[in-house]
Amino acid sequence: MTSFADTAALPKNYLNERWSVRSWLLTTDHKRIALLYFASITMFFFIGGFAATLIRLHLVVPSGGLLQPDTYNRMFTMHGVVMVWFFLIPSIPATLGNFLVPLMIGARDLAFPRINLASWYVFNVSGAMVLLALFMGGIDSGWTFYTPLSTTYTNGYVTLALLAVFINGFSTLMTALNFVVTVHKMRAPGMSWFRLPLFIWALYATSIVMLLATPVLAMTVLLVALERMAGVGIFDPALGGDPLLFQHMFWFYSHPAVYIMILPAMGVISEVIPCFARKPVFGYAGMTYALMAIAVIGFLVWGHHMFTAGISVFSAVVFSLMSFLVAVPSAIKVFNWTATLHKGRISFQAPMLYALGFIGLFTVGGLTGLIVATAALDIHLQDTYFVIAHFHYVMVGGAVSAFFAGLHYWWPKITGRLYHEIWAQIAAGLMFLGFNLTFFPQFILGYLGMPRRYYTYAPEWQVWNVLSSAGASILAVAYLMPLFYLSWSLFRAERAAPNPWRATGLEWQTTSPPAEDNFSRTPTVTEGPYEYNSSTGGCVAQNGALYE
Amino acid sequence: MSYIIGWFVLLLLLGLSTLSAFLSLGSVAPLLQFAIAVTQAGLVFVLFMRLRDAQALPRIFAGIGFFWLALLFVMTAIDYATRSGMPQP
Amino acid sequence: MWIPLWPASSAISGNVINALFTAELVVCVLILALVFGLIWVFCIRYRHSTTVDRGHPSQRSWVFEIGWTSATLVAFLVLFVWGANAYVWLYEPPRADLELYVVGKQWMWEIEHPGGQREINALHVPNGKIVRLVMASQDVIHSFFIPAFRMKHDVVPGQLETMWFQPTQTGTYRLECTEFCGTEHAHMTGEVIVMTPAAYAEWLSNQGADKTLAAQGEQLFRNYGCSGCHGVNSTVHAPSLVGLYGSLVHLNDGTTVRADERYIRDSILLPRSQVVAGFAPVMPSFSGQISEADTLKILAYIQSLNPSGNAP
Amino acid sequence: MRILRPATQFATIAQQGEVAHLGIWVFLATEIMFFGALIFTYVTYRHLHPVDFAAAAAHTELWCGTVNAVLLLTSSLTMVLGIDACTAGRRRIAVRWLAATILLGLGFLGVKSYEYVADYHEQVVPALNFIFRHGEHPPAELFWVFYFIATLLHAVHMTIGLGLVLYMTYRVCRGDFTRFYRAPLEVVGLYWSFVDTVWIFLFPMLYLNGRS
Repeated sequence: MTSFADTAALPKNYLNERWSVRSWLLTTDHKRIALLYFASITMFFFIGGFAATLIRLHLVVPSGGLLQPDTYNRMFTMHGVVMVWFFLIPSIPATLGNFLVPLMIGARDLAFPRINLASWYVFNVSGAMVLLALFMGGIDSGWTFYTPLSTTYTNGYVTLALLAVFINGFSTLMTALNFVVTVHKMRAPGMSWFRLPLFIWALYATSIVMLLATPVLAMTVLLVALERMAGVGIFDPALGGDPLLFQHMFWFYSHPAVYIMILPAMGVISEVIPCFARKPVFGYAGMTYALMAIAVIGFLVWGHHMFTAGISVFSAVVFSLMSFLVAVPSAIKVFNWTATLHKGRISFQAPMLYALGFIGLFTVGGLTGLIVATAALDIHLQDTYFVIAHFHYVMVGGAVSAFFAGLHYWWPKITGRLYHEIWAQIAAGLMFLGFNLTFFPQFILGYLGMPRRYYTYAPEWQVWNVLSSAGASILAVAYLMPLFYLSWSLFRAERAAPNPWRATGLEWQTTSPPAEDNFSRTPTVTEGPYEYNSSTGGCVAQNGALYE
Repeated sequence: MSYIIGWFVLLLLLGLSTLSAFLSLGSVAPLLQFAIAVTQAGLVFVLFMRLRDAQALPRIFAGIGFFWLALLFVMTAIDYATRSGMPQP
Repeated sequence: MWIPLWPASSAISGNVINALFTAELVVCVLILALVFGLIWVFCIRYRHSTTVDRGHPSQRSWVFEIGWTSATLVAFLVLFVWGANAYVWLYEPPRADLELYVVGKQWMWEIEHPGGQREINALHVPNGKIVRLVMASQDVIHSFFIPAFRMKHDVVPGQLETMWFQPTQTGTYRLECTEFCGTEHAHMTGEVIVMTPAAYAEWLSNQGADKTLAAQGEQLFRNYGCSGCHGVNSTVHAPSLVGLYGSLVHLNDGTTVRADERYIRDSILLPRSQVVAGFAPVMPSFSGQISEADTLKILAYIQSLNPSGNAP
Repeated sequence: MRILRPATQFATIAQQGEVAHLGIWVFLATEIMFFGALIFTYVTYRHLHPVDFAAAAAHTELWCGTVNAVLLLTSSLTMVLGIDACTAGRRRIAVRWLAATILLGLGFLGVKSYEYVADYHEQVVPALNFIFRHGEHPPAELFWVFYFIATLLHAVHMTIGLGLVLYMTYRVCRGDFTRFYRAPLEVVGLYWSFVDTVWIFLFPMLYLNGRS
């Protein structure tokens, strides 16, 4: 790949081309839409995080000193709804994905730029609805909206929240549709499927999952909303309806949703690790097969959320088997990342620290996933803090760590500025520590039998809860830090060269930040995505300051 | 011309399906009607929606939805078909 | 200060789960140690400033990949088989020594003993006996969880659920609802008191119950008008209920079902969904007209009509 | 004739057409899942309550459903004939076929409205005036809930489709499409035929049960 590097005088780029508010709100540039999405999901991340902080503060004492029971229930519901649909699902795809998909495949934009913009507006409409529900008094059905609690027995603004989730689905679908068509039809000359960066593969697999799962969720929440609004009993046992049918439909979406969160994260890690180890990713083809296998088998495992719910013993065994099978490709990915480090030339800037943290936390999350996938053990662990800890290790330790890894890795490309390395490393370390302190005690609490969604608990469990809350306060500080040092870097930091990490990949061959139409001429691709060489020097540098 | 023939076959199948509802076929009737519906839908997809002359990609995406829908049906049917709450003697 | 790390196990199911959990924990720790160990070693040995030999990184990645794919697959399948076996054993109830009825409602557990004794948020059981619970919910989904027994089952409105356990140690254990069921979900807790059989018998006799559950059910059977058609002297063409419980029933769509608690309950509430072969679907629906507690009592009565006197 | 230029993100007009084509098929895959999920709930409940569903379905207006099926199948034909005429450059004929499509679609909605009024008088509308007939059990209401959700969602799709066909007719009149580029028209045609397919599946589910 050739490099056309010189950017001495700051040329026109997507940020400084136009300045008006209108040029942002009506933009069809995928890069600007990515930034708009950044703003939206950052807000939702801190709203959801605020609810989590209140929950952990409340649980410092067994009797629950801080919140009323009703308020507590509304807080964990809000935490779940906001974090799942308004942060985690769009997090990496709608921000980093939006920004990078055209850049990485050498296209000028996504296939449907206006649909992409519409996606952001739809997302914000649904977000506003959820916030409205929050401010009018909240929702207390749990983010899972289990019937008949959600349809008949709660008083919160469940209908509004359901409709918000319904509308939110459209924004997901529009993003996914764009990615699928763009990856299929708009790759630069020479960019064959097996020259695609793994991040693109991951987003492609994610988009497929989004496209096929989200409509089922849309129909499910629509049925629940109708049942609640019109009083017609769709899942009401009195009319012969079956609450378990709701659970089947809900988890047909919501389990693959976990893969919507973690597959893009795997993609980010597959970019960061080769770059900072200066080695091609180990087993590239295997990594792509593993991604697609996770996307497909991930649809066959949803029943493991229902092992104790009254599904047939036989089907539980089938779902358990599938759940074990889906763990195999995940294990392959962990081993391949580890093998990539072998004989590398590893440096430990912030993105790499986040990536290594991801491997560790995701491995713990994945292995405890095996424990809860074991049908017999799930009888004991279902709906306890063990499950909470497990999925936070995957979603927060995994997906959020990867989000920060990607954010720091591509920050120079996105903003044209370098972030402050020392602060970033401190934040990465604090996040890792705080995370483990928060969630590891919850594994123990879970096996002890502490159920989730309890605002009060047995006094003998206090030690672990206090540890967990202490960890949460560290975590809160660690999450606030990037807000400050990254914002600061926007105005004060050194300008970034086009390729500060000396990374491969098309996105590094254009200017930082990229021009409005990405490339001055359409690039031609002649080699695979990770042509690093660890034996001939070429260590990672930041703005020319070589680490040697 | 093939469109007209296709349309004629579609109407014929519709009539057949409607007729089957009035015969005492028992539990065969819904299956027969479903088979007819699948045939009709296939005709519409292949003929009117031009999957016949389409490239591979649209064909794959036309099939993918039905395939995933089958996953939803089959995996749930496994549950409903084998539920029982009683110790087997 | 005493810090709890590992909960006591006081039932056979608890021991089964403990063994399986320990085994999986060991496997997990081994894999973790492998991955973390390799990462540490690589990160230190191949950090950017060292000058170790980096030549000839292995090209034959697929050999390794197939290796660890099959290794994990085999390990996972072993765990799966063990877990699935245990699950089937835990969730297929054996012949019970004692059957109790549980109704969950916002926000309490109501437990009925066969002799008519009734308790709220407490469950007295004799030690060493196989206890089977037949559970129903009056409103939303609850989940009946006894951590010390490692046993749990959701209680879904609209269907009867069953679960069983065999305590091995006398004592008092926590009872919890683990499926979020509304505002006071956290207070839907109680105690399981495992007593020696003698103490249990004494406890039962001190509860002052005047009528057994089946007798109460018989009363309701008349009050709701069931006996008009299903009674012994009825002239209406309705299936006889004597000996029904546990038998095989042929339905008019050609299938056969076992007349378990769930079937009998469904037939009371939505009788047309499963019609007995040879009978017209004329029974009215009792859906929404009869409480779960009453349904369970009628169920107890119908069970008592078995000549042999117990479940198959 | 206007000169066609691809949108900025595309290299050629052919690529733009292919992208539109793939886009609509991907979208239709999501629609299959959306309606499929509804049909899935229906099938499950019908399996659980066969007698009640059959009894309730016997009260639907069979002739309405059948006439509508004929109208829709025919409209799929006229749509595709319109696209073919447009491809051949016969603009006036294309507009006529598209107009026929719109009329058939309106006919469908007309029959459907008539049917809804009849349903209202029969007192089978859940949440409005539903009453159980003699001997009917609760799952009967479940059937009618599905009947209304499915037909209303389908009608919403029909209405959107009618708007799109109308807009396409206008664009054909304006001369937007040529032998080389008529992707929007084809996209709308695919959508229209898909909505037709949905009815093909709804028809036996809602109208043909419980007739024998």
